[in-house]
Amino acid sequence: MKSYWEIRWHARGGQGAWTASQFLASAALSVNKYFQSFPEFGAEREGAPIVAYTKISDFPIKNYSQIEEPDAVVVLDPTLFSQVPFLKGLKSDGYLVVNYPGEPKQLREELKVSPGIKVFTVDATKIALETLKRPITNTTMAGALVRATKILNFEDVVNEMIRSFSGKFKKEIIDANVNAIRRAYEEVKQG
Amino acid sequence: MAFKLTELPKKELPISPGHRVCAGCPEPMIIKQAILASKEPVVVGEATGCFEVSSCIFPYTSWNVNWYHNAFENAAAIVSGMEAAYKALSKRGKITEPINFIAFGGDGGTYDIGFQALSGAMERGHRMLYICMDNQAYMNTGIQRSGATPLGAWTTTCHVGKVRPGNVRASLRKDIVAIMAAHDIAYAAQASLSHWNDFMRKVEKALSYDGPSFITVLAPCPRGWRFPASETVNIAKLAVETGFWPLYEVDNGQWNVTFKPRTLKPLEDFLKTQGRYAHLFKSDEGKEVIEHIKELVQYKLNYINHMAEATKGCEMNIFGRCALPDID
Amino acid sequence: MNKDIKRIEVPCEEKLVWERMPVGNVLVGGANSQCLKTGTWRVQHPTVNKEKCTNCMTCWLFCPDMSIVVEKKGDKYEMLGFDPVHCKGCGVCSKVCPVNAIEMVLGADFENTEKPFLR
Amino acid sequence: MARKSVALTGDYAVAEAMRQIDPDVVAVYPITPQTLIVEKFGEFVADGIVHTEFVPVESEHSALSACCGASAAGARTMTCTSSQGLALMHEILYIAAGNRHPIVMIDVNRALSAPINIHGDHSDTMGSRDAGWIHLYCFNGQEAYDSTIIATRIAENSSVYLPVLVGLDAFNISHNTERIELLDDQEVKDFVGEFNPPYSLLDLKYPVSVGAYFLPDYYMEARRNLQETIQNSKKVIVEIHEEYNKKFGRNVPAIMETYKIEDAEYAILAMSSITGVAMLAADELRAKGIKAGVIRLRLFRPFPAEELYEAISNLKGLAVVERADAYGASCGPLFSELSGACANKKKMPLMANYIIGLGGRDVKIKNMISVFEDIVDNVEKGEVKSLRQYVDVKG
Repeated sequence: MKSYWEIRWHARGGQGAWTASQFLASAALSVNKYFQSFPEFGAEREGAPIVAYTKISDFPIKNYSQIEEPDAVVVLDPTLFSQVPFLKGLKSDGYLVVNYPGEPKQLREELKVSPGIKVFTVDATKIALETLKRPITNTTMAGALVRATKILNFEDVVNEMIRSFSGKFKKEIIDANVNAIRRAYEEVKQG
Repeated sequence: MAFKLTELPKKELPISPGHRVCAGCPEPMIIKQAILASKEPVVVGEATGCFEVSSCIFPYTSWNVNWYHNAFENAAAIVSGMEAAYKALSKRGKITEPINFIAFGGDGGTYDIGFQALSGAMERGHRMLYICMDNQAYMNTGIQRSGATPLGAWTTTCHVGKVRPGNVRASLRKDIVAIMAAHDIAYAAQASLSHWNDFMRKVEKALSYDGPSFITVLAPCPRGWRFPASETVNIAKLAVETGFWPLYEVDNGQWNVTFKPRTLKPLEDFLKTQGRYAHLFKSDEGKEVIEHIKELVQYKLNYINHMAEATKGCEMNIFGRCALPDID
Repeated sequence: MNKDIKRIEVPCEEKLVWERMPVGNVLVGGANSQCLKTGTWRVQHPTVNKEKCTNCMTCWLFCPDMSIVVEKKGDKYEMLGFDPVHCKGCGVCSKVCPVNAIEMVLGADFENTEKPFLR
Repeated sequence: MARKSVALTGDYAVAEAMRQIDPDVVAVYPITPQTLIVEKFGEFVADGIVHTEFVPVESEHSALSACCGASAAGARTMTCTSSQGLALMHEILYIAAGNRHPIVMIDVNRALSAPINIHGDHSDTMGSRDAGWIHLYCFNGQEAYDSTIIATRIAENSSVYLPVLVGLDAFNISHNTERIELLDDQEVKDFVGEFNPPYSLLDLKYPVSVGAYFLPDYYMEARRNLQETIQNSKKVIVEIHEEYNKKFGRNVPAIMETYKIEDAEYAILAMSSITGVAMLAADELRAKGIKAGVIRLRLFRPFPAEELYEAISNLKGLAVVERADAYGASCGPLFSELSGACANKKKMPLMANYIIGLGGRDVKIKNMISVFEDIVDNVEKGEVKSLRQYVDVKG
């Protein structure tokens, strides 16, 4: 089991990539791990392609630089395909987790992903629309990432979601989010 | 309330002799009148300027009240901080006495370099009175032009030369009272040290509001305006009597003329007392400038009268108060 | 200068060495500048005709050097003259006096450090 | 004792410390990347969680001016800024120190214009290094939190009474969510205690005149006194760190943190968050048999000359790596400082200066490895090829 993970998130400004990154960080906190979560330090505004980073570790993290060679890449928005080189730097045995309605094989061919990289897909937009009634895929994709990488225990992540949402949101909303992340966790496909 | 002059010596003077401003300087007169008008103890913040450097030269001070100087352009900001400290320490029960906060600045520290800090402090609603000692130029550094220097006056940066008749500008001077009033503060006024009762009443009124207030006071400078030291008060008086320096206030949105001379004296009576205007009397061009100054003076008088008329009944006791309940 | 008010006299002559500079260079205890004899700036000095003087306190209010000596007599204040140590001789008092009781006289009269300038 | 850990950005960690300190007055002006502090603290104010008088001023110049006024009035006062904001405060920085206002200021270290840039480096605080403020530089969000509390105690110590600046790196720390261990509110309250000001404008019994004009007859005495005061503050700074660490089981270095320096032949001297990758680089060099170490300087003012000399005197080569440059100077500010401090010392390592990470240029392990390799190469050749070099610059 890896003791140190570097994850890169791709989305558009306003889609909540940093929020997902921070959510994952607080889930790591709940199981006593160390972490960093930060946005790419640019001047992007809503709608522009953005990047966020998460580092999760069993020991204190000394490295405060940005992530060049992530262990995992998560893509929140399939419309970014043509615009963002999100495979850049991904480790040759890394994980690619994409919000994508098709099969992983299809994606692998479409993007010419090198064979060592493990590809995962989930139709997060569909799940989000069905559960949250909005195409917000950030926490949903966090569920898919956890399934793909086993970086954290999924039930710990769900518990952290319930804990951090309690008091801020109504029960229906919390339930819908838990449902979304659970479905993503279950429906993710590897290939 | 009118102040009774014969009873004023009961109060301790805020400043003591031994300070080193020029003979006949108006600034100690203004400070004396202002602080004597306060019922409550006063804490002073002062901008860098003539009286600031002359009243406290280490290891001597002429101040009997708590006095703070920090820099040139931030008198309003430092007093904001003092007032915030007062509020915070009152909330914690560490201070119980009432205190009035007065900031003093020259026209440079008010109209020009301290303008932003002043605007911010007025807009935020601190309970403070800002008094501008308006001698219409940078006197401390040697009589250079400021935003308050009136049209046609000589200074060491607007000399009288072959092609320039002293200070050239688009207006008579920056209308600082109107600008301050436009912050919708409870009280803004123009005063003259010669009309001490009017000035002291204005200070008293300003301090009665639970918010920011502003008064600019004409401070005729013997050195900078070129007149004998003994004439300081008389020249201030002439400025009022010729309409050059009308006395008025903007009290809760209502403009009031607080002193109206029965008949205005000719403006020349004021101008000719001072060397800074001497060149205007020596040429036809100069006389044209005088005529223009007269028009501008008349315009401002009309403007104030119109504002007084237009805002009649507008007086709203709504400005300057903080709507927030105390949170403890 | 109001004689009723107690002043804190700070020793002016003591030379401060750098080790003994006060925290923040703060001067404590109110005015101590009285020991600075600004009267030496004078080239003329005021005199008052007490027969004319009405003790109206106008000179007291305007004097920029706090050099009008007043004293409480009963429930009224009386103008006693001028403070020869600090009066810079500007002459403002002579101009503001509503009854023309004050006149400026050439000469500094430095020797006089005790008596107020009475006519 | 198990304490509460939370996930907070560096800025939020500072805001939490400020909430626990509950200062009397906070006067601030927003500037990226300090804004998260202001916003978070503004929430505490809006919810009445703090007693603070929050003065949202119209400029940084007024922010520090209002802080001076508040501090002179006897209030515990804090502010925070960054970059251009600190530059705009420049004039008042000297006054705050000269008047001995124990203000605590958090500066999120950001580059200076021009060209405009909102990202991290140390040009802002290095440009204000001689104003008479105590400077503490933080490694991460945890240290930013701890330092905010420690700085309050240092500033208000009766033999110090000086303003303290706490620097944390823009974005890498300010916007980085990390695991932060918070103290209990009561622990912080007890640790900082009540503020006992050196004087107060609100004390009507003892009138004070603050901000006197100094002629040449006393100006030097005043400045000489300030120098002595800040130099002597080092002892108090160390004591307060020791007290904090002992009380709360922390390990915040007062002066510097050293990493594998005991037997090191080569070292990098740097400040703040970039020292982490230097440590990781040292590990890689040690794996290759090169005895590498790292010194992270935390206390920049007063400059700990003796302690630094002690740490470097047995090295063969020292790379001084800085996120700031000094234009027209022969080397960066830390390098010139260290050289000046070690003038006349007999046993000095070969030293070279490396400018790195300006304007947020990411500092990576490989950059630090190249620095180590360069200093090793210099020592082996017995000469420094170029005193100041730029790391990872296109060219």
